Amino acid sequence: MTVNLTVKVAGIEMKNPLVTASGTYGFGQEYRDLYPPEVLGAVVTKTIRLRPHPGNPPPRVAEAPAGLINAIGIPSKGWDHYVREEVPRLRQLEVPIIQSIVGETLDEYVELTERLTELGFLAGIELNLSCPNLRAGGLSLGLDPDMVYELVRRVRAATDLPLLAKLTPNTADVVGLARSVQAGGADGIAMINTVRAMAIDLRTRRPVLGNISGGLSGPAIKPIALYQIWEVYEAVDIPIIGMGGATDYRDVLEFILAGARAVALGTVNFVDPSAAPRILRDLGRYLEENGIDDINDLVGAAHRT
Amino acid sequence: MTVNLTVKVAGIEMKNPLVTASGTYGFGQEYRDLYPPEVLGAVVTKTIRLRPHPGNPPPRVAEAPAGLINAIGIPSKGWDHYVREEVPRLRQLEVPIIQSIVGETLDEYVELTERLTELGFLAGIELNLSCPNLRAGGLSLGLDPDMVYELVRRVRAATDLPLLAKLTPNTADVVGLARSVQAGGADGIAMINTVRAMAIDLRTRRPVLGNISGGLSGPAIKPIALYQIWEVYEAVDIPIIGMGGATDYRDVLEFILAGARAVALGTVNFVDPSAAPRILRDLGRYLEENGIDDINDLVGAAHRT
Amino acid sequence: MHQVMGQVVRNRELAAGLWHLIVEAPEIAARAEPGQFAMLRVASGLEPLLRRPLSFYRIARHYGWLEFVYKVVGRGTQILTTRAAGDRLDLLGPLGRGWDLLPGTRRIGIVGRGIGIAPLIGLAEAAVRRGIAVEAFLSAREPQALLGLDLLRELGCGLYLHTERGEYSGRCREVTEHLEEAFEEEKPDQLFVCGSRRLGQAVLDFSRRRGVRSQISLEERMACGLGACIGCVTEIRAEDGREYRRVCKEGPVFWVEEVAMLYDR
Amino acid sequence: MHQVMGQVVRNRELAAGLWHLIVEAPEIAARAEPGQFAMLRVASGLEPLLRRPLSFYRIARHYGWLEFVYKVVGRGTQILTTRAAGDRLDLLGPLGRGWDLLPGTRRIGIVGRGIGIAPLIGLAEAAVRRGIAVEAFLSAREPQALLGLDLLRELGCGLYLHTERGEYSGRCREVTEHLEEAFEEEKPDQLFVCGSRRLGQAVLDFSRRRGVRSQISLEERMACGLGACIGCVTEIRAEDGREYRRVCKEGPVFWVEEVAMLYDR
Ligand SMILES: Cc1cc2nc3c(=O)[nH]c(=O)nc-3n(C[C@H](O)[C@H](O)[C@H](O)COP(=O)(O)OP(=O)(O)OC[C@H]3O[C@@H](n4cnc5c(N)ncnc54)[C@H](O)[C@@H]3O)c2cc1C
Ligand SMILES: Cc1cc2nc3c(=O)[nH]c(=O)nc-3n(C[C@H](O)[C@H](O)[C@H](O)COP(=O)(O)OP(=O)(O)OC[C@H]3O[C@@H](n4cnc5c(N)ncnc54)[C@H](O)[C@@H]3O)c2cc1C
Ligand SMILES: Cc1cc2nc3c(=O)[nH]c(=O)nc-3n(C[C@H](O)[C@H](O)[C@H](O)COP(=O)(O)O)c2cc1C
Ligand SMILES: Cc1cc2nc3c(=O)[nH]c(=O)nc-3n(C[C@H](O)[C@H](O)[C@H](O)COP(=O)(O)O)c2cc1C
Ligand code: FES
Ligand code: FES
Repeated sequence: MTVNLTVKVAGIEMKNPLVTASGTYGFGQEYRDLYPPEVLGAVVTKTIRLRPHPGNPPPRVAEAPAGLINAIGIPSKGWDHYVREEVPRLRQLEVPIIQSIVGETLDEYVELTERLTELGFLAGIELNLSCPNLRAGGLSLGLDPDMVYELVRRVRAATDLPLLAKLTPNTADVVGLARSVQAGGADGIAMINTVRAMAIDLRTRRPVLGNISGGLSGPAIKPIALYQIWEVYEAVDIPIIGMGGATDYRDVLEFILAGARAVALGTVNFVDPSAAPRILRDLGRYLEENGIDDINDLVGAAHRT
Repeated sequence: MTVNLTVKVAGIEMKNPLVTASGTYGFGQEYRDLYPPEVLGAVVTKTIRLRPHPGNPPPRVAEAPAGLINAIGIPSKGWDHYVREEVPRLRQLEVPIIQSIVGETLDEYVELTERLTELGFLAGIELNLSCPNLRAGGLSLGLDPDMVYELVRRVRAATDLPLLAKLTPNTADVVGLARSVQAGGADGIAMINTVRAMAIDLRTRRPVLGNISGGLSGPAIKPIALYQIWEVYEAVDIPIIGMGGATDYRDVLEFILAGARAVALGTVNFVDPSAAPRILRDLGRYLEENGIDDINDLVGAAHRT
Repeated sequence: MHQVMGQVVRNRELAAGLWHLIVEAPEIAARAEPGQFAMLRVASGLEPLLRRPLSFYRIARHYGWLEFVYKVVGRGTQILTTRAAGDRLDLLGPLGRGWDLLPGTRRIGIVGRGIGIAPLIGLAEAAVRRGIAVEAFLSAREPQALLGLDLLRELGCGLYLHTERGEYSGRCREVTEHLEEAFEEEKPDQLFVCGSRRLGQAVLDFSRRRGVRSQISLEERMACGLGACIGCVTEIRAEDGREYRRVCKEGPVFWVEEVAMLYDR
Repeated sequence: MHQVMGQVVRNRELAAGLWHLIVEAPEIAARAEPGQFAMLRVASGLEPLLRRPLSFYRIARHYGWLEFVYKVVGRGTQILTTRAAGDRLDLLGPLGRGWDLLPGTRRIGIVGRGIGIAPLIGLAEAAVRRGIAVEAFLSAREPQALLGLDLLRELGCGLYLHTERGEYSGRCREVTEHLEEAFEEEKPDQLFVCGSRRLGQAVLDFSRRRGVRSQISLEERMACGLGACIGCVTEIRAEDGREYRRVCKEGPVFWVEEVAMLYDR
């Protein structure tokens, strides 16, 4: 039996549903010694900014029970460096590239989108809406459904590329955000980003991270991710790239059953840098052994009794 | 050296900062074979309701990475059963008892509070504000700072007992909730409750829990709890009972350093039902070995450089 | 109820994926009754987090031993297979309510399938010790999975066996037929069942028809095992409608006619 | 860079809390250089989740062996002590940038404290193999913690030792004095330091004063170890102000004059 693993997410054809989670796979070069990025369904790169930014002071990472807390802070060497250093190597990759971006203002999101679209090689753009620095009133922009709608709408007008909106999970109303980005014209949703968290060092009696707080990722947040994906799947029609703690093919299938059309691997890349090909192999075997000839049949299947 | 472990939380004198997390310690009887409840600083009992309620259909619990997902649903046999069966045994305990309550309406909270106050034996009342069924507009009541303020204010008027408000963590603005309950007259804050989550069973391809979604507790949520406690400590003056995944004395100290004046043990009671006396012993030893003669000196110490 | 660090006396595979574990834990053994269970902590770290419930298979009180038979189904039981003689094992027990042998009972039937046979073996032993005659109706995938067979033979129990493969697969009959056959002339005083809902339903039907007081041992996902979390409930038919009861506290043994799910066909 | 399941050749305690681990991993050993490191997965489950970085202590290329010395400081290193000969160990390496022995270098000093001595030993071996003279300035709490001492003796290195307790505790002198004394007449071509910020500062001062090109190996908390997460940065003095560089990729070895924290007194 040949199993169909190809999926179409936000208009992007992927040869399988495994993609990378932004910020855990650099710009596609770091894991090349272990496996070619071409085995993946798509590569989602580290979020870039228009202007250089140093990121947060170290320590930037801390370990947690079944999890990782990071406060990297989206360092960026800015647009010129991106075009000069990363783009030529990204162009070499024979896999859909989705570039993640963040702006300090709405205009920056639009500007970056226009420039990226002009480069001509991207399969899609992912809007990182979890930037805590971009505020609308008292609220961080990514938390405000109206602002998020406005942002997506404006970016949408600036590009024909598939647009993914990456939502923050640190809200009581992720469904509201999802509806907003769909209304704004997003072609898909990426979720979940990291959950606000912190670690304290008993020895120093101080926060571990230079930034005090950070974002929790890894297996610890998987149940939270599954819940939010489940809810969003029920509320919108655009496809979801699910993530949050997947470490094996079972996790990937759970995300798919909950409603994800593709699944991003994040923290697991640090734990087992060969995770992607391993999971892919196991996934194929599972489908075969269970007589499922199209992975698309499983998308959201847990909603149907 | 004699170490001072006594703390005063919301006017309640506790001989040490270890208390139980509501819903994980029943009504103080279940662990008696292992240690007397009197070793604890206080006992927080399972949330009760005014009227009988069956709770959620099973399965009600699922395991998660370093965590537990529960969808118990606050079953209750109602007021009469409570007074007949639980109260006589609770009266026997020589330890401060804090009764947790939930209402279907604001009036029910007030009614329960009045009745509990009349019973005369309680050290305090904890308002469980995470009941997803009680809605104010589209929002669950516990998420709306204004409603929470109103609720606490009304309950405040109904009792002289110390009032603790137990906040939901499933919000972007836990600080807003904390400020509201302080303004409404709460004497202390209990946090965090469980984080919305779910589990999917790959075998059945269905949600594991009868209720579909539930709440995540245990070590997995510790970094989230520390973060929220840290933030709330900076924003309010009333004391915090911290909880969320503590399993050993180090965790307990981290909560205290983040700003908790007492720490509740929840899920760990299931993992190691003798956790309380073990942690208490380790805590005393740590303080001694580190020359700290009053645990109160550590409360919030991570905020001070 | 005690929480003790027991010492593993033996842990070995009986048949494919079926393990026999003996732990020395005198405090628990001294009070344990057939049908009760213990919560075992399989890992010392946080993964997996929760304890695992296992029924007592046999209780060797004079040795201070508890015996379990467990089926490897997931991570927890997998880790348990790595425990070797001499290792320490954190046990909580005895927990729950065991089987009730009623005063005056002289003849019983035990009805078990697969791993569900485990909690019935200690009962058979206790019954024979009291001079009660025991008929055993056991089924499993394969003959090796018929737990405690030799022991039941030694005890002189009547045996009605069925397996899907191998030795006892020929006479493929329903347990109901077996029950009818064995108790055609004289009904048993009590039946005890564990292993599947279908089996429970068969016993319920038989018991209602023939007026037998029967019990079933149930499983439900557990967090605490000691009644604190109200996580392990099953639906019970009570006077005033259905209500939830805790499998770990009011169970795992219930009277069959109480158990709501046996009525849901 | 390879990810391989190496086989533990030996894992034993050298001194209290200091362990020596040898792993057969020919693919990594073939390309490993002194000053580089590997990320070890200490548990197969999820606890602890992250790999642990350990520097190569020695690289025995012809055996295909990697040697590590690690100090038990927490959960991960504690678990590592339970690995025995024959066990499999998931290794990722070689990672990062190792020490640079510049062309023309004839005499070097290695300056290490405590576990920070570990990554200097492979360097000393490589240097001696190239005919470079090595002076070793080592300090530790106690004599047993002076790693690789016998080896350095065999290699004919000059030794300047200091311990807080025991044999070398008498002449309680700063490493600066040792450096001045040893290199009074002729400055070394390069110094290599690892083990504490204070030590790095001493080497920076000495190097600036005497015009020596010196390197330091840094530690920072790491998630990926291979440059993907940008989690392990340290501040570097670059042309246009300070900037962050990744310890796992641009380091762990840096030129001392670049390292911003050595200027923060
Ligand atoms: C009162 C009682 C007595 C039992 N006696 C025995 C026995 O004697 N022999 C035996 O082999 N098994 C017995 N079981 C079932 C046994 O507890 C499970 O097979 C075991 O917990 C599975 O753990 P795992 O980590 O291997 O599987 P996993 O699937 O990895 O477990 C995941 C989670 O689900 C729970 N779980 C999975 N299956 C069950 C189940 N059937 N019942 C309750 N919880 C479950 C686990 O506790 C765990 O929290 C009993 C269960 C109960 C409730
Ligand atoms: C490039 C590099 C090379 C190293 N080489 C050696 C060596 O050869 N021998 C040796 O004994 N140690 C070495 N270390 C330090 C070693 O990695 C830590 O001591 C070890 O990770 C602690 O793990 P743990 O679980 O025992 O401690 P825990 O305190 O439980 O670790 C908790 C977390 O903090 C991180 N962590 C704790 N201490 C450090 C540290 N000092 N540096 C980086 N991360 C840390 C751990 O990785 C883990 O994520 C090196 C570190 C780096 C960065
Ligand atoms: C070190 C690290 C850096 C990250 N950087 C980004 C980022 O730049 N942009 C972004 O959208 N998400 C970022 N994330 C979030 C991940 O893309 C992902 O949403 C999250 O980690 C949950 O998935 P996981 O549990 O599989 O890691 C980062 C996560 C980690 C751990
Ligand atoms: C099984 C279970 C039942 C709970 N029931 C209640 C409850 O009735 N009322 C309440 O306020 N919190 C309840 N909680 C939440 C706990 O009190 C606590 O806030 C949460 O579990 C986090 O702490 P922990 O990680 O230490 O368990 C329950 C938690 C669990 C695991
Ligand atoms: S498992 Fe907690 S009440 Fe039964
Ligand atoms: S540890 Fe990830 S970049 Fe260095």
